[in-house]
Amino acid sequence: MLIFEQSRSGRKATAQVPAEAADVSGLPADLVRKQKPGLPEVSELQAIRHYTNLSRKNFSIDTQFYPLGSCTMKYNPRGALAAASLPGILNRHPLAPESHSQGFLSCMYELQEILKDVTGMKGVSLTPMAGAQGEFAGVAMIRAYHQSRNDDARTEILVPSAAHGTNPATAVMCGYKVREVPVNSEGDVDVDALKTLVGPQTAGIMMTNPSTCGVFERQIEEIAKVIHEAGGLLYYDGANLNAILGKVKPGDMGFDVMHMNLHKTFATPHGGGGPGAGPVAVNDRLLPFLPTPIVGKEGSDEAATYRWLTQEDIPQTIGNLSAFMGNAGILVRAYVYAILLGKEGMHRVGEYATLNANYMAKRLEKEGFQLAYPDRRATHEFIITLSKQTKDLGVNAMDVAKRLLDYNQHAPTTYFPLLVPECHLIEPTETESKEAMDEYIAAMASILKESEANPEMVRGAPYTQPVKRLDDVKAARELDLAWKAS
Amino acid sequence: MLIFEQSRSGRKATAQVPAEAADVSGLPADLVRKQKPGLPEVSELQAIRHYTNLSRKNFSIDTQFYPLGSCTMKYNPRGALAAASLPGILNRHPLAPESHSQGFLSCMYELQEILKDVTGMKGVSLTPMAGAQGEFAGVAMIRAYHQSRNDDARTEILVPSAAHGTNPATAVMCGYKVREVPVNSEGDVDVDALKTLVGPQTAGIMMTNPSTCGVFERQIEEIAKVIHEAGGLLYYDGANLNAILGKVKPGDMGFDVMHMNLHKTFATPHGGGGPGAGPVAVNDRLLPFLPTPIVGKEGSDEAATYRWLTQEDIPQTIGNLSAFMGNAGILVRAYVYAILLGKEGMHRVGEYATLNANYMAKRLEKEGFQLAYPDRRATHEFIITLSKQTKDLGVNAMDVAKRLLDYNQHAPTTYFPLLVPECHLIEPTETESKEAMDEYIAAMASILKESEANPEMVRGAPYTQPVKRLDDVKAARELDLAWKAS
Amino acid sequence: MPFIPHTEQDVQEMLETIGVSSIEDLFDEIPPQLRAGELTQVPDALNEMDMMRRMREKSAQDEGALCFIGAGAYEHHIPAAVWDVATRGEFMTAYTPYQAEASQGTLQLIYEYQSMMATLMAMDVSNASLYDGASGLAEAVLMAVRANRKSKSRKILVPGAVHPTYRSALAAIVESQNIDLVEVPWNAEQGTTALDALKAYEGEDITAVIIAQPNFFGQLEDVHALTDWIHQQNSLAIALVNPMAMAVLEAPGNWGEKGADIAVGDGQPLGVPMASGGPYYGFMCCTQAIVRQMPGRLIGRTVDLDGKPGYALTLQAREQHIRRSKATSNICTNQGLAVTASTIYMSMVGPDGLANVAGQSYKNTQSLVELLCSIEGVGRQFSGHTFHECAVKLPVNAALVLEKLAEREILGGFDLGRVDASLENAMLICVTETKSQADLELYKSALVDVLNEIQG
Amino acid sequence: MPFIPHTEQDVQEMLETIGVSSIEDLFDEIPPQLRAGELTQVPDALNEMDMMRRMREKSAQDEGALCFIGAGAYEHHIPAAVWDVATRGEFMTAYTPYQAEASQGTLQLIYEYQSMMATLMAMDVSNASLYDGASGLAEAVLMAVRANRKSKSRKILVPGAVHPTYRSALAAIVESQNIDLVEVPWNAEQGTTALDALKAYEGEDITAVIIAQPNFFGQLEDVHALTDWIHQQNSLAIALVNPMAMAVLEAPGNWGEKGADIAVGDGQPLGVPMASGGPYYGFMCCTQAIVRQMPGRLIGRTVDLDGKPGYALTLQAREQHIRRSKATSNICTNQGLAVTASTIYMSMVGPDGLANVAGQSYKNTQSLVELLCSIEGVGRQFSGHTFHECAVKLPVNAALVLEKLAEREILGGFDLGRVDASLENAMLICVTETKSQADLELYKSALVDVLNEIQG
Repeated sequence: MLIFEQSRSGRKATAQVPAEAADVSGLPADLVRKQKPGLPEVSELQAIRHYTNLSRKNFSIDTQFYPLGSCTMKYNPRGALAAASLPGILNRHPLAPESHSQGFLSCMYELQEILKDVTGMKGVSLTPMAGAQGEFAGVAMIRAYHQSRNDDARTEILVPSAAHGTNPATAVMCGYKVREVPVNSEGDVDVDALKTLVGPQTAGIMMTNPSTCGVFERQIEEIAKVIHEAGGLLYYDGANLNAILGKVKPGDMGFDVMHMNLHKTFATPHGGGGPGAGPVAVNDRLLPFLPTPIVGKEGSDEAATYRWLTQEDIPQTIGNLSAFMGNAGILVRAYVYAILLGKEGMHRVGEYATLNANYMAKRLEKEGFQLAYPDRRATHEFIITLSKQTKDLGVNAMDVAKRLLDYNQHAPTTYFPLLVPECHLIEPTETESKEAMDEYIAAMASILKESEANPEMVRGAPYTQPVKRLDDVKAARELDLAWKAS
Repeated sequence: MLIFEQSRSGRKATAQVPAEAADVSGLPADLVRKQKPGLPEVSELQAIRHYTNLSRKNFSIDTQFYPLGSCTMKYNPRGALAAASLPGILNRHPLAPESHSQGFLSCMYELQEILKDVTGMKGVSLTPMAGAQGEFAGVAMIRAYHQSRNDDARTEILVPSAAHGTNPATAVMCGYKVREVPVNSEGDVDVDALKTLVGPQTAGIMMTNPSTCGVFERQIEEIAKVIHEAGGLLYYDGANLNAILGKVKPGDMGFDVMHMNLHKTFATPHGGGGPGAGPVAVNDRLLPFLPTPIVGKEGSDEAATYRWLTQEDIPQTIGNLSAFMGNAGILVRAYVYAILLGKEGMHRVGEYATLNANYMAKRLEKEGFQLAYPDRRATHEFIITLSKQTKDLGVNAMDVAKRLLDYNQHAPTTYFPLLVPECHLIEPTETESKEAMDEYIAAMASILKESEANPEMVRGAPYTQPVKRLDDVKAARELDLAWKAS
Repeated sequence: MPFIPHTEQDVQEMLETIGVSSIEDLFDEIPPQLRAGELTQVPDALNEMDMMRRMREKSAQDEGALCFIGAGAYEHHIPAAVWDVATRGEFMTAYTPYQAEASQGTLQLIYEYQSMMATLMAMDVSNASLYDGASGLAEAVLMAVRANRKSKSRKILVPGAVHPTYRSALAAIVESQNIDLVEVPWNAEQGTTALDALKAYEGEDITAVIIAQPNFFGQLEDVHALTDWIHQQNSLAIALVNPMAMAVLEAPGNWGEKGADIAVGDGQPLGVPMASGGPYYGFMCCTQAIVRQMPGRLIGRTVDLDGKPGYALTLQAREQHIRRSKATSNICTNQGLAVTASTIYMSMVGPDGLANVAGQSYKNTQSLVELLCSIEGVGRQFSGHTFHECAVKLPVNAALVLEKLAEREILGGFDLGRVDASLENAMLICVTETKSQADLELYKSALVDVLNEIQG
Repeated sequence: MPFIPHTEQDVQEMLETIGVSSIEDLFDEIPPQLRAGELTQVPDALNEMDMMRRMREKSAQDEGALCFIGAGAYEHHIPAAVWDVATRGEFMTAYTPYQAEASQGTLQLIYEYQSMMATLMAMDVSNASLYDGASGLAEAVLMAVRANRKSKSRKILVPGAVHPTYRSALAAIVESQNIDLVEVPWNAEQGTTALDALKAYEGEDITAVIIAQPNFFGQLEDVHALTDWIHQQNSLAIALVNPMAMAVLEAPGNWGEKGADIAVGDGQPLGVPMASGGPYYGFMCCTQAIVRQMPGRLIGRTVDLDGKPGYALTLQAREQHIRRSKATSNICTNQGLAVTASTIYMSMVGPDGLANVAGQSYKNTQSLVELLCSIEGVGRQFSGHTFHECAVKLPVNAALVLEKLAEREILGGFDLGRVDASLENAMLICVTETKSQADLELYKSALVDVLNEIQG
């Protein structure tokens, strides 16, 4: 039942806000609203009961194993929420004077330094509000760099065929043409093909490493050489940073610019699809172009003061991308996560994420599932392909994914990357226990048996959720995006 | 699965507390623990996931209608939790000096004044930690009163047969013999019988009004006269105060002493069975005996200071009943509730609680259920008896209660009061909407039909809960109160 | 090990299963020269207790002042229940609802959000949210360019009275899209976008025009006349509004004859804390006619196999993960949790509560302005009507006054000299329902003090 | 109307259904002279915003001092997750689990709590909790009287080194039960309960003896010798302990040859905030032999109709709602929510984390005592061993010193002169894991200042 269906005209059972209407007759009559909006009129209890019960219809990290590949669904420390909810942090106005902002600014400065260290980069701007905005900022900086050199011929961005969809979309938003680079059967970029695509028209390449194939791009140094020699720059999509956190720095691989997904690698909660944060890091070349604002430090450690760096400090900046400085509250959470982990903890992230993925890959292979890249090490994630089951049993990747829900396991990412047919992209993360993974594997083994015995049943899954499979075609054709009183 | 079953020796995936063990070799070896306790060793994520999922196996006010008679399950304002969680309130040490306690003490003083006003009494002590401890304090004061007058012959406490079980248990804890007073067919105390029971041996009577029969005891003034003339005192069990809040004051009815259940009438959350708070209020006669501590005020309103009143101020006090001053955090919540309601809101509680109960009673009667007291007004609660269904269909009060769970409705109180056979004691409270009650009534009507069509099915209910009906006999015979590693 | 549950025995068993002898072996495909050394800028780990102590100290540094700054972020009371419910694990730690059957909570909530935002804006539809108001404005401009097929110019009129960092974010984001952003000056007397200034463009091919209500100076624009003029030019009207104000002011869907085509803005005033600037969320509504050009996630109501109502992501074909380089935007998330909070907020306060919050904010602002204007040399910068922000003219430099007010723990407003040198003696103040009469009087007496100090 | 959802139309429909014309009519059975008039002490209603503002002001009055008081309430770090999960609506707003099938969450949690408390105390069983430590001690005494059938005397030996308000609460609660509470003096040199003092009662019929570990002065008792002596008297040993200390100190079940019979205390140190004294909870454990004499709720593990494990209230026949005047106690609730928090706390920190918290508290206390004792005229009041509290002897009146420390925002400890005039120059200090070395040094320098000021 929708909250609107519980609304009754004139119901006002709350104590939340002023009970008195104000006299607004001083405002011009034609600018004053005539008809009140159709917001629900419910009691506090009804609102709480409704949304509490709605929440119970979700899977989440706090309730289930959630091995959604490429999304890094790891534990979100509650301490980070507590810290971000402290009154001086929660209630600080974004335009409060620096005299009343030293606590916040110092956190942001320290986070910049931490992110520079783990990425091997020279400068960080925290402002992008999501990975995709970080990508935008990164490619915009590449563009600004070439423009600053009057190198106007560079009109193309290269993107491996396995890339996240945001990569080509971003390149287009920045005014580039996109050229796809093929990936070979081992999941590596086809370097020979790459060489034929590179030239004076190449502004850069957007890659992630490990790639979305769940393997480490072994020829990354060669690729960097090819691109750099052609005058292009390398963009690192930080979506998969969790795989190598503390183990390999993108700056050392030759990347010039990158973003990080703090809601992945730095464990800020995903919030049902956001907010996240997508800081960018750059090497020396791109420092002058970083988006504003950035936090600067003055004075010694003991008597440091912090201030905003803006357009005046960074005259070549690509500009600001939000009204203030981006998703500050998320940045605070990431800072807290970083100081809770510390140096040693940071090293362990990549190690145990990799251990978990390789363990699951090996176990699933033994249970009869086909790995997409059986001869490769898994990184923090890996791919199985259900082509055989689809062909032999008529049970495809989506059917298995839906059936997993009945086993109280969140489904992995399905049908991505596009180049592996009927695939599951599985990412356990380092915060899941062996037992949690074993349960998932047992569920998969059981579904395989079910698929052999009763494929029809598996195709009808799920059976235990609030709804059965939904009619997506109807959703798109008979577009119903807002409730209307009937 | 129990949290213990997820434990693995050596697992320590938390960032909560100091990671280092301290050197305790300075302590005498024989006083140091040899074997570490078998507490679970799990990760933060495992703990959160386990308890989050456990919570989802509960019904609660925030998720369901919960008309548990005599328990007053109304909306618990989240604002009260927020206020009680403010750092100065949450972290104040109970023995902090008065110089550092004026904020807290002023809240408690104001709460005392509010409770005096709504009860019509002359003094309040907030310290009892639950209704039953409030009852104890009240009867102990009655005893202290008689003792102070050297009136040693008073050895009996009268208790109506419909009373809450705590009443006789409390009287015994205070060293009294209990005599039951019969209740007539209209739910009123049998005053003639009462008169035959009263005498110089009578220390007092414990009653609630409205009674547990869900009706107002109409002869309360007569009863008070009878008891007082015999030299006894009247104790008011505040469990049903919600029925008359703002409408009738126990002090005006002739009661000398009473307790309140703040987790009922003042909407503090029940917490799965506590904590509550059970302040006591008294008239002039019993003021010298109030339990300590109490908050006193000195100086004018503008420049008031507050301080603890203790044994020195109240030399005849029955003493302290807890280490400090009882469930302070619950008292803060009750104070917040009172100031959110205000004067007018307080009046409305009894009115709308009564409206809701009478509405449900009438509707259920129309649906074919038998009211225990059909000729009486319901108060904030009312009773139906399923004797007929038990006899005719073999579906008893418990079966119907269990079946209600399948309709996502919490069951009412069953088999209480003891004098109505196969009964449901139903209390909707003022914070539930007409629609919520209508749903419950529809469920009851449907269960009645089911009972006629398929009594067997109803007897097997519930079917939709985490477990089916439990084996209580096995629980008591093969006592398993603690998990043991096998 | 914080957050990593592996026991020594677990690790051994897992390594055996994999068939390697150490975790290190799992990195054997990575060229050794790429392996990172010690991290030098990451501090040693703190436990939660020490972390909270550090954060409490940092928080305390920034606490305690009375805040009268608005300028795009607004202090409103947020009911305790809002974030208590929004931070339930099931909402906070879920991801984008790719598995609809296991995400009906988030999906239905967003459908309700879309419904609320549409009715609040009096528009047909809303998306599931964008990052924030500023980037949302840029998305609205890009959407207008896609939607207004009759226009070839890609020319957008942007009033100077639009929030300055919204304008600069817009410029940065559409930078490479060959869009012509033309600034329309504001009227120096009224602080609004004069229809006169727009008339200069009459007859030109203009793709869309932005109207801010209230505008950055808190002034009310003549939205009906502006909207009608825009439509006469076959141009699209993009409304940029404060959603809280829409509880009292006429909503974009009712502007002029036909209503605005796109409404956009920042949802922060609806239950989201100021939190140093984010996370907030950008909302976007539009008419049914152009819904398929809308960027961002959309949740649609549909039915399941049994015909039972359910909710799902829809029109995904517009999005980057399907359309890749041909997507309407590179956006791949909404601001789910902030939207969750706003939806609960709107449910709890309801239409009347929202009107009361907005109305009391208006009333308090007018009261403070009146109080301040009773001080010698202080007055309104602009004529015309304001809502809950107002530009106040001072006899001296505003930056200096604000600095001295801050020393007295009053964050007095936004220095308008930062936006336009001609306004260096003006500050933009904002008062919401959170301020008491005593607060307003405290402000006045502090300002009297400060002016005396400066003017000697 | 706050919290009341009725619209005018609802009310009319409901009145019609009932067949009355006004709500007032529903009160027609109440004698008119009993009807209440205006409430004079209840203030006008505040909305949540104004209420929170008032409460923030009240909270701020009491905030900010460094606290070194223990004496029955202990400041420990509580992981953020603990109360985030405990205050989920399903835990916080549920009632006593009378409907077991719809309360498995609370029931299983309490079963886990009972299991944890039993293992922490090294006892067979635990109940679901009592109100607090002090009233729990009284319940333990009443239970011992029921359980020790061989004893007729109803005589209980109560060491003077037991917490003073625990002793007075015990006296108040058992007042009418013909129980003979005999105070056993503490040894002035060691601050402990001397076996010598007990020997005076050797051979008498003693029902039970209380042993506090650590005792009120923070001193460690020789629990093994005491327990053995008690059992030699055919008396029951009631252990009164700080549960946090049991992570490091030997647990009651392992005291002496046979272990204590009942273990009781306050659970507050395990994840419950100090909150001005409550809500805390009393825990109680005992041996299997006397479980049926245990007061309070008990949760048992059983099976459902399908043989599936489940949890239910059990042994209810002991309780007031069934047995009425023959109940083991009038208690009808536990402190459910506080127990919920403690259970989550114990799960999160685990046995090693708990030992670290206890150990660091011990270490910090020893460090502070050492620092303070380096001041001229300051020393330990008692010899022997202490855990995380210690009586410190001052050269001047402790009450005065504490008052002056409080002026410096240090709550320096508990004035032992309030307990015994002979200790008027002594204060009881407590340091937990929450204090840093800098805090300890701050304390020392403040004390030096204060002593200089007083001694002039």
